Amino acid sequence: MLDDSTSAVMTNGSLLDARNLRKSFGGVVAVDGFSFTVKRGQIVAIIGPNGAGKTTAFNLVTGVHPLTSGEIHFCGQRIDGLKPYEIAERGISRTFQNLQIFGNMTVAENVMVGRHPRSKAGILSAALSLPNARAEEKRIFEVAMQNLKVVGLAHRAMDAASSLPFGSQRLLEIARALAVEPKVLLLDEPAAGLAGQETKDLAQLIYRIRDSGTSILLVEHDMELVMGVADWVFVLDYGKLIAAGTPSQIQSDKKVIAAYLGEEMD
Amino acid sequence: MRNRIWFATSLAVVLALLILALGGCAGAPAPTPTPSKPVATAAATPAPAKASPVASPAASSKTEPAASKEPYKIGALAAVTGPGSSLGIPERNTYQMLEEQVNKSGGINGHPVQVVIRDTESDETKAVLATKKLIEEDKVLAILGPSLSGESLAIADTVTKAEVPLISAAASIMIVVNKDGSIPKWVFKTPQSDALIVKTLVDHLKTKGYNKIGWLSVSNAYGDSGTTEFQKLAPSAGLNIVAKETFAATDTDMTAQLTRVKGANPDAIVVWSIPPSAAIVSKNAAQLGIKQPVFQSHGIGNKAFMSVAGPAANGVVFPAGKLLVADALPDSDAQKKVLLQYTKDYTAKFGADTLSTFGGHAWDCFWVVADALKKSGPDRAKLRDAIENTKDFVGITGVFSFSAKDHNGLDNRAVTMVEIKDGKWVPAK
Amino acid sequence: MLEVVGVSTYYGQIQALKGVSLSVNDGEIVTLIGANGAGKTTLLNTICGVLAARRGDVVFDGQHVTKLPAERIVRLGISHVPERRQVFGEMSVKDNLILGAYHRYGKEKRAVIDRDLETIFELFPILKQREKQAAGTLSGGQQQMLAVGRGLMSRPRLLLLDEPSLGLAPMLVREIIRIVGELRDRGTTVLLIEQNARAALRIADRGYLIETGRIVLEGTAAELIANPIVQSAYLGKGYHHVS
Amino acid sequence: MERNGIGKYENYITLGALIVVMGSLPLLLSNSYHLSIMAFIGINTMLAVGLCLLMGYAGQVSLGHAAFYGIGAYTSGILTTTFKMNPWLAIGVAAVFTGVVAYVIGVPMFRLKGNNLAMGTLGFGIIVYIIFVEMRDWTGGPSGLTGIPSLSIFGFTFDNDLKYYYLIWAIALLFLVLSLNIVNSRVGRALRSIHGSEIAAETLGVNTNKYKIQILVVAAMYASVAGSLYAHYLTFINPQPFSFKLSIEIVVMVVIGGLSSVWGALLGAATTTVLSEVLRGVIPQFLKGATGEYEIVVFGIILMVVMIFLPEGLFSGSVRIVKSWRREKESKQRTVDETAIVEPSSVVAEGHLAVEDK
Amino acid sequence: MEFYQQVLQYLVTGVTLGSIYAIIALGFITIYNVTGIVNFAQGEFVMLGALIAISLYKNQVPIVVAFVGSVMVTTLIGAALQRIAIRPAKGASTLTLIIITIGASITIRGLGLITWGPDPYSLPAFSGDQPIAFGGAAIIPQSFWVFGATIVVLGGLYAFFEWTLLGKAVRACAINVSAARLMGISPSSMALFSFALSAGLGAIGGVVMAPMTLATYDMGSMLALKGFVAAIVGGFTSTPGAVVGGFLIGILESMGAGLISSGYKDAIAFVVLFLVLFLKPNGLFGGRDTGRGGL
Repeated sequence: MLDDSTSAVMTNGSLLDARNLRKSFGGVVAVDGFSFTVKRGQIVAIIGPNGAGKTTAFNLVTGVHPLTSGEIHFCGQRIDGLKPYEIAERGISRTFQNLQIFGNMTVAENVMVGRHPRSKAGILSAALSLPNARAEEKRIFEVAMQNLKVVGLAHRAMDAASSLPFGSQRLLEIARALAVEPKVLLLDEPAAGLAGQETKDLAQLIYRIRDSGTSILLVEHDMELVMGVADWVFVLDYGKLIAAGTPSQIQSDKKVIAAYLGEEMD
Repeated sequence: MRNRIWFATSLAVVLALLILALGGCAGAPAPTPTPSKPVATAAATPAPAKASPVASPAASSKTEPAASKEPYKIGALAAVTGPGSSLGIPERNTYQMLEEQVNKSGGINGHPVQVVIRDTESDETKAVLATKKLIEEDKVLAILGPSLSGESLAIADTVTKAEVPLISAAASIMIVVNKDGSIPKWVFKTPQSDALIVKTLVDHLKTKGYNKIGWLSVSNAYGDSGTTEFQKLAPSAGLNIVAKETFAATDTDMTAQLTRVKGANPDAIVVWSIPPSAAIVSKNAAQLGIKQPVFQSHGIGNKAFMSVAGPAANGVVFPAGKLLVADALPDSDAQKKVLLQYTKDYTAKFGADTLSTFGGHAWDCFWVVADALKKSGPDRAKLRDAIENTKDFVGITGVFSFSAKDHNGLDNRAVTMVEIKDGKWVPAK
Repeated sequence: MLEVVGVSTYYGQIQALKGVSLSVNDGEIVTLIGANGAGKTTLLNTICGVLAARRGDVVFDGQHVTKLPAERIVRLGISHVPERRQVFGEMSVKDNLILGAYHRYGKEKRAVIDRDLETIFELFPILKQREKQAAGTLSGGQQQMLAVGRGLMSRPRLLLLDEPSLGLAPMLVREIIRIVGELRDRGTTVLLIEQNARAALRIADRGYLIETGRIVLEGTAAELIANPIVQSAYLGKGYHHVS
Repeated sequence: MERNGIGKYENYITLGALIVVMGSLPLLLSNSYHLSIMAFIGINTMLAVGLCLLMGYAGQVSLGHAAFYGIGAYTSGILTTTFKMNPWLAIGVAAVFTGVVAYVIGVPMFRLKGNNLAMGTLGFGIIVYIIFVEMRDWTGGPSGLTGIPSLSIFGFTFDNDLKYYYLIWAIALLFLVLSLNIVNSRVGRALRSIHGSEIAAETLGVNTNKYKIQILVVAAMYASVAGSLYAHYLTFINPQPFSFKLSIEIVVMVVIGGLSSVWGALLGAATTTVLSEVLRGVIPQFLKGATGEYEIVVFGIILMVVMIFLPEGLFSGSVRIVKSWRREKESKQRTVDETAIVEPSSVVAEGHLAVEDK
Repeated sequence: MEFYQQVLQYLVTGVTLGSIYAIIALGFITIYNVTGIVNFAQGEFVMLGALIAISLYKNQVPIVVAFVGSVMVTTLIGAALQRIAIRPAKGASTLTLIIITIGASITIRGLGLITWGPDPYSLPAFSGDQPIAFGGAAIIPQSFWVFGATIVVLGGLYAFFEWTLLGKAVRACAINVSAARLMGISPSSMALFSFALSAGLGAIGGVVMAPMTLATYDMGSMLALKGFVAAIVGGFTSTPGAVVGGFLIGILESMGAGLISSGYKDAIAFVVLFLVLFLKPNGLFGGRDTGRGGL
């Protein structure tokens, strides 16, 4: 699935191209005319204070919420209006800020769910446990284990997912999303709640994922991580884009500092 | 891995224990089996199905000190709970009362009688299980009841295969006449069939000159059977059904149906149901200012109808057995003595306003069997033959004369028209 | 006044607080700062009894309140203004305030409570104007004021404030912070959580920096605001050269 | 690999043990009363296993499951009496027909969620019941449908309880196996993911609506076969057994057994069926002359007590108890504190974070 | 009888029926809002209300006293149910709690059968049986009592929730439990109170309907079913919604029975309700998270 993307990528090289995203809930505008692009091989971050609309933007891209207006293009095709599972099938997968681990499954099974769009055994062949379904099941398991190895959780594969510590659950979500073989992986605050060393490992993991050919869109509060890994940063405040640029450009942007640390009071 | 196997086996053991618990509880008098000795408990379960219909000496209890001989065990099914409970409870009461009476007076041929009563919960599946329990574990000679037509039809196959006589206390004619017109060998019933009752009603309506009939029935087997019979008989009597409505047994207001019936402008209204819905219809009719006479079915044959319908009950006419108007019967009536005696016994034991025709059906079921047992002795096949040969048996519902062609054994003398007047049942004019 | 000793709190198996200790003295504003997910809210929830500490002790005015449920702790004089305001959106502004004094009815004179209500309205005149309006229809800033007002209605001796400036426009942040200062001047002790560290430290007497469930720094407000670690905790290392 | 700590091996072992137990049980229980209790447990198991897939795995409530049971029973009954169809063929036709009905109502129904879905399914059950009552020409109305033939194959007639016992349990165990296969497959994971987090499932490429409908169809077909067997076993049906009351009873079976496992459905079906029969035998021994009224009171109390003390159901409840007991034993052997192993190095994100961060 | 008169009669009947359903629906949402439990024993509260009042009345207690006494006793039973059966089930899922209420309903119904037997009972109408003509339709005085009771209950609930501190506390608990706790409101007490209130509401409904609909030990199941549906149609959280839902079902049922087919009346009502749900998936008044909870 990764190979055919090359041809589909538009001339400007952008894989994911969101234009003028707007989303209002009732009267509240959560995302207001936000445009951004993710190019192949890039790590892009969206930052902003709490409530700035970052997660909403993720929900729009993944089809969890319908757009109020705007367009989303992916590999040259419009994907806004598609169902979340259709978007996942096209190659966008994500993690969640508040973890959405399937607590009723083992660690391995969680990742195996991620293989869903890349496998096809139906309910009948499953019920009858037909040879092709069993063979596929075996492959699904193998790929899942590989993905678990990538995040370093292979040793916990058979444990109940709910028994994992919090940080590992974050990694599990990443492994699960990777199992989809996404062209773009959306990480929603992957470092929230991670300890120092874990965050460093996470940065390494993000690089590895990028190097394997998956672009990354990141929402994160941990600035050290963002500034360290991101190629490009978009800053949202009150649903609006207030700045965009390389990490160093962003770090010296007065507007950004004000948005974060609060304005100088005098 | 060992733990897993251990777990799986323990699960299987638990399952097996559950099943054995069932066997133990059901079969042995001990309330609960000893879990540690499941096999022993299972062994205590009575012998397999093909046992002789004669009550086996080993299995029977020794609880009747009064009589010297082995008790005759008779099974009884009643819808004590569930929607049929207004039928099942007076039936259950009657069985309990009769068992006591008979045993006090020396039993049948010197044998005490034991009536094993099981609740069917007004549920067909439960009725089948209860029937099998009566046959297999209690080894009853015959089964009385159940209360409802559906239950009776559901267990018909079971009693036929097991060759146990069944005397149903339910109304539907389908219980004793198969689809192809043949008569089920082992199944009898005591309540008047709807055909009989409807015939009496139709005749009455015709005599009174009511031609246009508004018909309301409850949408269950009782109402349905009445409707079918009425539709069959009405045309030949020149009656015209101008409106036909149904309601659910649990409905709390029938004004809409009555309004439609009223709109059709009938000469008389017939309601085929049991209380409380039957009473609600009468009340609603009064409230809507419906002037036409309201006829009801024999389903309202207990005081509950009168007490809840209040003034609206006044003037309601319905076909029923003679039990309700026993007082007013001429002394020449063959049933009068029996009816008065039952009324006296039942109300003395269970209270003044508790009498109902359903208990009467149970009385008939019990005595038809008891009577036949006197002749046949404890043998299911002989008992069946004796029941089929019962002639001119004076019961509560009527005078029974069974035959190979008629397993209900009643004729239209068993039905009379009753009117409710000032809280009393009187023969209708 | 408040003494938190070695408190550890878990969500299921996940440990959110790892032996946190802090203290708040009478009449102080103490602020707790730290990045998202560091455990600030968990700590407040543990103090006020919404969460139960698995280890450690919370002592308020010499009384151990560790095991008490939230509804009992309020009665002792700790009032918690929770994050995201959590006003009762379908109820009127006034009803929200009245509920703030829920446990006082029956114990105190009606007039006293009514007077407190007037005091709140003096403090937040906008709430007086919107008295009958449903709380959910207020703007974010007004809701925040309502939440604070509601918290004050229980006449707390210690007020726990969880991110009162969250999602508010800068002008409103200033207003809220000003009010917190005013509260202290009126004699209420405050434990404040703020993302807006500069604003918080400006009015606070002392502060604690919390990181991944542990207190990593404590000091007076002035000390903290000058400490580069505080900045890096928010915007990442290599950031502190910008001022 | 099942979520409640009992895995594939346990499944196979339990299944094997069950087959042996069920196969040899008639040696102990040759009495036809016991056999027919077992037969009804088998029928209830088919109902409960189907509903368990829908409720426990896909997390979708149904308060109208009795309707599918009834559709199966009536389709079989009508085809074999009115149209004289071969009963086996009729069972198949009924199952397919019920599946189609389930599909047709599933498509709009699963647009509803939570209580609305509960009401939708409840309404469906009631409408189907009304159809059984009102379409008298087909169904015989409330009086019911008599003369449904017993099953027979190659001259071998299922004419006694023992034969039905084996037939019903063969099919019930088949359904159990099929269900276990589904549960431990790609499709089963998809279903469980819906229950775990519908939103996460969708973003991982699971067409949640499709699977909800598929599993409804499977559950409906199970129920249909159960209904057909019921009809041919009793040779008589009327609308009464297919009412709202049964729908609730099936839900009770599933919950009391434990929602989280197919085995729980079996256990729940067995427990509720056996319990009401056992009470029938036991109660009169404590209360002379007591009949039905007291039985249902005690049944209700037992139901409450079980749910209060084993809120996750008999199956998961006992698994938990066994496990904690085992863990206790192990921890006595090892001095290592278990919490040390799972000592998390992280902190949970604060408070209750909505997916929406607006 | 003219057609429009018939329709008017159906409407009158529908409103009366709807009033009954509405009171029961109010009982449902009272518990649901606070605890998230769909209380399947709600119908049994109605039964207890009616039958206890009847028993008192039969023992020469004046009807007003019987009414009040019955409501009080039923309220206590509701509270006892919460304390005995719901509160001990700590940490149980909502579904488990719902099954407990099913067990409670079976138990209470069985006790009802033991106490009162299977026969129906009646109360005399509060103000006579003489129907009042209304544009060709007949209205019985008890209808006004039922309708009036619904309005009074609705008004009473409104006043209670709007104007009393306890009412506000209950609402606060329904809106946001954890914030309510921070106000010093104990969710457990509120749950107890909601069961008691709900039982009381059911009892009021039971007593006022008894003269019309009669009372039997098993009257609860059907009424609970209709009341449950009414509550859902109204959004399951909204007080006026429950009342409107009740009226809607009552009128649909009566119109369906009168104008189309009495056998299919419930089916007709359900089909219309489906359409309502598909068009307004949150119910008529369901603003807040109807999808949550119970089932």
